[in-house]
Amino acid sequence: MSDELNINKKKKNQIKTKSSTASGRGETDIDYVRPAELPEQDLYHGHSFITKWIFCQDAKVIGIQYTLTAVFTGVVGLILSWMMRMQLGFPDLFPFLTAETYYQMVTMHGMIMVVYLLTALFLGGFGNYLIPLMVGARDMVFPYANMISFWMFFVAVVVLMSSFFVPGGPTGSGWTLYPPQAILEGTPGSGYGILLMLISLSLFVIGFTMGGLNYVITILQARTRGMSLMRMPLTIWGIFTATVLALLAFPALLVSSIMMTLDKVLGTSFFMPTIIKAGEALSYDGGSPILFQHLFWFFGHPEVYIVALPAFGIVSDLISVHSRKNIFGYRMMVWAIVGIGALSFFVWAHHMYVSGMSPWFGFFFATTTLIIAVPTALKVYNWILTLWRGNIRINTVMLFCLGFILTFVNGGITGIFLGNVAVDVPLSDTYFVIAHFHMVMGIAPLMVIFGAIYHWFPLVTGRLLDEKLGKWHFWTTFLGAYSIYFPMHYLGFIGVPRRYFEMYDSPYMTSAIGMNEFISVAAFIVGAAQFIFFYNLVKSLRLGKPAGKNPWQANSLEWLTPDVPPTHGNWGEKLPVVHRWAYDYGVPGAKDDYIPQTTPPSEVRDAEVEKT
Amino acid sequence: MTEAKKEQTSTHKIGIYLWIWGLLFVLSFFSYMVDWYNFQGLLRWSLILFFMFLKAGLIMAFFMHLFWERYALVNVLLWPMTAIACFVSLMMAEGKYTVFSRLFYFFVGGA
Amino acid sequence: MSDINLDKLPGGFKGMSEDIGSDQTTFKGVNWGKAMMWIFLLSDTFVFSCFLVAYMKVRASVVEPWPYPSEVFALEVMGVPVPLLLIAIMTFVLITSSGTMALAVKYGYEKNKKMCGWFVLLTAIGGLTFVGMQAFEWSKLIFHDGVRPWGNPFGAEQFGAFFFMITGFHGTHVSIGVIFLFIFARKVFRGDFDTGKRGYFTTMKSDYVSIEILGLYWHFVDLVWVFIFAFFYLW
Amino acid sequence: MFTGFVFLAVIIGSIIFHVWTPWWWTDIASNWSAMDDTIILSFWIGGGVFILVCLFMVYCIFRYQYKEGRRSEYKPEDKKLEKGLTWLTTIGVVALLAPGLVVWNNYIRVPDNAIHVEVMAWQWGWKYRLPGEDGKLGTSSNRIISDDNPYGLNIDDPNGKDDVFVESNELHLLKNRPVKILLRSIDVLHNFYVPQFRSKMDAVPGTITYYWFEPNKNGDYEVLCAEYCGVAHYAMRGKVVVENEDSYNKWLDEQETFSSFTAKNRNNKLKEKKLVKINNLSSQKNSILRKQNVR
Ligand code: HEA
Ligand code: HEA
Ligand code: CUA
Ligand SMILES: [Cu+2]
Repeated sequence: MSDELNINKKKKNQIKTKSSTASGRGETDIDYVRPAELPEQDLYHGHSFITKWIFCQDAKVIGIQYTLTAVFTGVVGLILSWMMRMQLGFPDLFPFLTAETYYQMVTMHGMIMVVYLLTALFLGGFGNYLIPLMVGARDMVFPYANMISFWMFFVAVVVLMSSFFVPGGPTGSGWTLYPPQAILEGTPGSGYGILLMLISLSLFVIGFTMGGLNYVITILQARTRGMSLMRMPLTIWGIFTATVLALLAFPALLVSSIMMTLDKVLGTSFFMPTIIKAGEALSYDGGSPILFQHLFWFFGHPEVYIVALPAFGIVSDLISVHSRKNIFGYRMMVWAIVGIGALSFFVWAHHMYVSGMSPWFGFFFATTTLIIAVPTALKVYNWILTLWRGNIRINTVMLFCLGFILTFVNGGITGIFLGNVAVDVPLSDTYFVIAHFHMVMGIAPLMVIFGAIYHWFPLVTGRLLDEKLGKWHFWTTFLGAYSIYFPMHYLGFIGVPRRYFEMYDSPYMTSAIGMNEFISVAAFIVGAAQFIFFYNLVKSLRLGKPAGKNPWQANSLEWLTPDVPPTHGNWGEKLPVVHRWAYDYGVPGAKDDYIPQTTPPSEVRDAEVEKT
Repeated sequence: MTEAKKEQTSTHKIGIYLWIWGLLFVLSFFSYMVDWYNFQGLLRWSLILFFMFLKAGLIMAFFMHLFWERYALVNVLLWPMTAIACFVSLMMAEGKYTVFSRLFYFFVGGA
Repeated sequence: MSDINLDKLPGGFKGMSEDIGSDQTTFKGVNWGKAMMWIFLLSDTFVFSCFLVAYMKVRASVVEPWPYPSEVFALEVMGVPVPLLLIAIMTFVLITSSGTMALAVKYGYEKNKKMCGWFVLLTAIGGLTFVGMQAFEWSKLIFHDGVRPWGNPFGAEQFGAFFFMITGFHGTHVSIGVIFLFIFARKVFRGDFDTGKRGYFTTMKSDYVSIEILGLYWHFVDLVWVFIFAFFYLW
Repeated sequence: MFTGFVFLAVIIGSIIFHVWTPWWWTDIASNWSAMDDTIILSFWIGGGVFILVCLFMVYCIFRYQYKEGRRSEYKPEDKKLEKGLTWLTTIGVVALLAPGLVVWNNYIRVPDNAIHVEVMAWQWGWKYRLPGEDGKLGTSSNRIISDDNPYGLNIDDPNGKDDVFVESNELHLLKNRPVKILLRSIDVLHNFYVPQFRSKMDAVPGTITYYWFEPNKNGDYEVLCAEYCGVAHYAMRGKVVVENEDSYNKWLDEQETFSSFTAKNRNNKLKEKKLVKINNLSSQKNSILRKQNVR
């Protein structure tokens, strides 16, 4: 991957021969990078405290702002899940947990975790921090819009949280917000709660669009010299594709929010057919509840990949760095990410097999859904093939990666169960689904987030996190979470429906009381274990081992800034020039077992790099 | 982004804009005529869609300069439309299915 | 902006694969702001598509009769109802403004301050006319015909709801466009784009590319109207 | 080392849990054993892949742990291996999908001899309507539901006259006779789900949805609502009794039909009040049907 990007390059096979004999070529030619197409970026340097830290236009600061806000919502979501588990494991023990509050907690838990924690953290947090650094830009291309983006998100979070304090409380309609139920009495929070939720989501979408345009354009149009798309770290590919998905999928959410708001406020009948409430017909007529479901899942399914793809990308990089081996089948990985992204727009109705939509759709959507398994499977294979014949450092980061692989494969395969339309019929809307998506979305990407934080914390703060605490954190989280969700599948087999406040006395459901208690206890432990992590963060911030430059001996650009942690503008005097992909680990003939992306071929003459 | 050297973005003769402009008027007029003459059925739909796509194509290609843009941009913009096409066609099927079951099981005033 | 000479790059699909394989920029010779506007419009296309898809789905599934748009939107001219007359005029106005915008962009390329400014201003006025006629149409529907979002005298309830929502959303786009057109007309006449004055909020330097970017947005608004016209008024 | 062992333990533990689990599906009481079979098939294929992938990972952890000075292999790509794996996965996917689609095809095609049963869901409970002698259900409308006409039936529809009302949450079904469940809701989404029958479908207000099954084991079964429908969703239970002909007929005889119901309520001036409106409506319906064909 160290060929020159000569503008006049002709045929592919020619390049191959050229680069494999790189050592034999003239100096100037080897290190050739073409001239800069872009002038230096204009940066806005803040001068006061406010412009430096609050309304800051530096993507790195914005990334941290996003991360902190998202983690705050995550903690709220975690506490809500604790309360849910209290009720499910030990009903009657907590009289303040009524059915109303329970459903409000389920809803807020789901929405917060999916949208306000994972989406914001991966794209807003990691995206902002890493994109400019990894592609070699000084900042995002529109720093001002980027700053607005965060504040929109912040307002969205404030609006969301404020719904806890309005009369009627937050909405309890389930995170899928299905009408008619979501806006009718009989559902908690059907007054202000649902409105605030819809407003908050709309704000989120608008704010995200501003950020998302930044991420996309920065990646497409502001890469540094030598940084071709096929040399970008997979992290960037994952975030990029996810952002594109978000830009195209969020519109459906925005539109359905607007329409539902109108149904609620103006009494239009988009989603509302004739409804009899308390013996009286409401004024609605002729609307289509299933339309909402289509719109929601046209957003919702891409959404789950929006949280999965960045995780795929990041974990690829982490695995590669910590097993000191190039990522296996980079090209295939890129195509798989893009392919999964594209396909995800054609599978949405697999959430609706038993929704009463046209039954013929089942064939189409089952087929498209299972097709997604193929590119996803390739990614899994390539992760483990990267470990194979590697030189694996079993540190906290790697542990989280391994935990990710195991839980993701497990959850993905249960996804295949559900995608196969006939199998979904008995399992849909049971705890099997809950188990599926917690495995694949609740744990797997969280594992990546934790791994990524252990990995990049030294970059952000200049200090390493404590390994010992990290290992404790990993083992409790991984084993605990696995023992929450693995048994949960079997609840679904029994037939326990999801969103049940209480199991009552159905014989086959009461047989699971013991399991529910066990799950709850495990959930408390896992939740508590996160405080080890928070303690670790706070402690290491001040007392952690100084990391120095590039503590992991990584290749990608973010570690190669002149200052660590990087300062505003990232690159000091001159933008870096990239000569190779980010995965030249263990290259035969090279002195070190890693060759940073900026190293020109002339400096590693004897390395037998292959073009990939 | 500052010192823009605009020389390479070749400008186009004014004639082409005027042509397209005129064509758009004519096409709009035609699609208006579809309604005026009250064509029905398949003919109506093919005409409406034909004029619609033609107009949209002209605006995108010439007014928005897509015709002169490089394929990288053009393809990035057009491929996502397949998702929309899929969505539209499936929703039409769904709408038909709904109306069928409504008429079959309900009587009007119901639904 | 760039040192590369676009004419020397291969075109077509070959050029595409080379652009995508190249470093620095994927869209060669495309300004950041312009690339952003394109991607934004792509996203906005999905917004409008979702509105229209929802409309089609609901319209295809209501059993109440759907009001007949060419009659609902007819105007009386000397006692004779002419179907869709106002809509036809609105369409022509919007296309006209699109044409003037195209010319404004052309003169923007040529850094012809005066012509560019005038055409931007003309476009703004065209847009304003459109919004005005839309306001007239709305008030006619509301006050004269008694159409409401939650019901109407002609048939299916959703008629009014979708009408107000979709044209309202489109009208909002037009109005935003008009505001920006006026702002940019002022900027052009003031010579911001010749001197590279820095923007108030973003502190970025002004450039004639902005006119092109604004043009993209304006043409998009016109484009959406083509679809609304076909699906809402002609169906 | 330690890491490898723990991961190994997790894999083995999962298998053991699966094999010895006391929590498993309820005994099936309908014809959908094919669904169970596809689940089992999915377990074999999916479980196999899970075990293989994870075991390979554990192997790598053991075999390639960090050693100072060792170099990892440098091999960016192996086209052949990747191609092979792609094909293998594709085969696996097809093996899962094909039977699934066949079962689904059966699921959406209702046999001709199925009894039609309308399940009417409301917040929060169930009611049922059976066709009378004629085997046909009359058309209905939620708009005209009232105390006089609890199912909102079309009085002019002759098919509806002999419809049987079951105004309780208990439904009786004949053993070994397919039933087509027609789901109707008067307010929000619900889902008529009996775990032992394996099948389910949402009830959607504003339309009628359906599914079918053939109960094949006598007994009492609990109906669960499997689509979130508001605060009392979890308490929205019902009961299905599957029984033989004799007891079924006995139960059927105890139920009221639409005409007997209206007769009982004659003094409620149902006829006069509603008939007018309904006549208007049905003529409208014809015109719409015509219009639909035209445009
Ligand atoms: C990160 C999030 C995420 C991810 C990645 C996935 C991945 C997948 N999901 Fe999941 N899903 C959710 C989040 C996610 N899901 C959520 C949140 C819900 C519920 C929403 C709600 O209702 O509230 C849900 C619900 C859900 C349903 C609806 C269930 C129902 O409500 O009835 C279905 C049905 O098709 C489904 C399918 C799939 C499939 C086929 C995949 C595939 O992409 C998985 C592919 C991966 C693999 C297959 C594993 C690796 C492959 C191999 C090791 C190769 C070998 C495999 C074979 C040969 C089979 N999911
Ligand atoms: C990413 C998404 C995510 C995550 C992480 C979780 C985490 C958890 N979830 Fe949840 N859950 C959902 C998404 C998620 N959930 C969704 C979408 C629903 C559906 C809602 C609906 O039906 O409408 C749902 C529903 C749901 C139910 C079903 C309720 C019902 O149907 O009645 C249950 C029941 O046990 C449950 C439990 C838990 C538990 C015990 C945890 C956790 O306690 C697991 C352990 C916790 C962790 C592993 C760490 C948590 C992370 C943080 C605190 C942030 C950390 C900070 C940094 C990253 C720096 N969840
Ligand atoms: Cu009815 Cu849930
Ligand atoms: Cu999905």
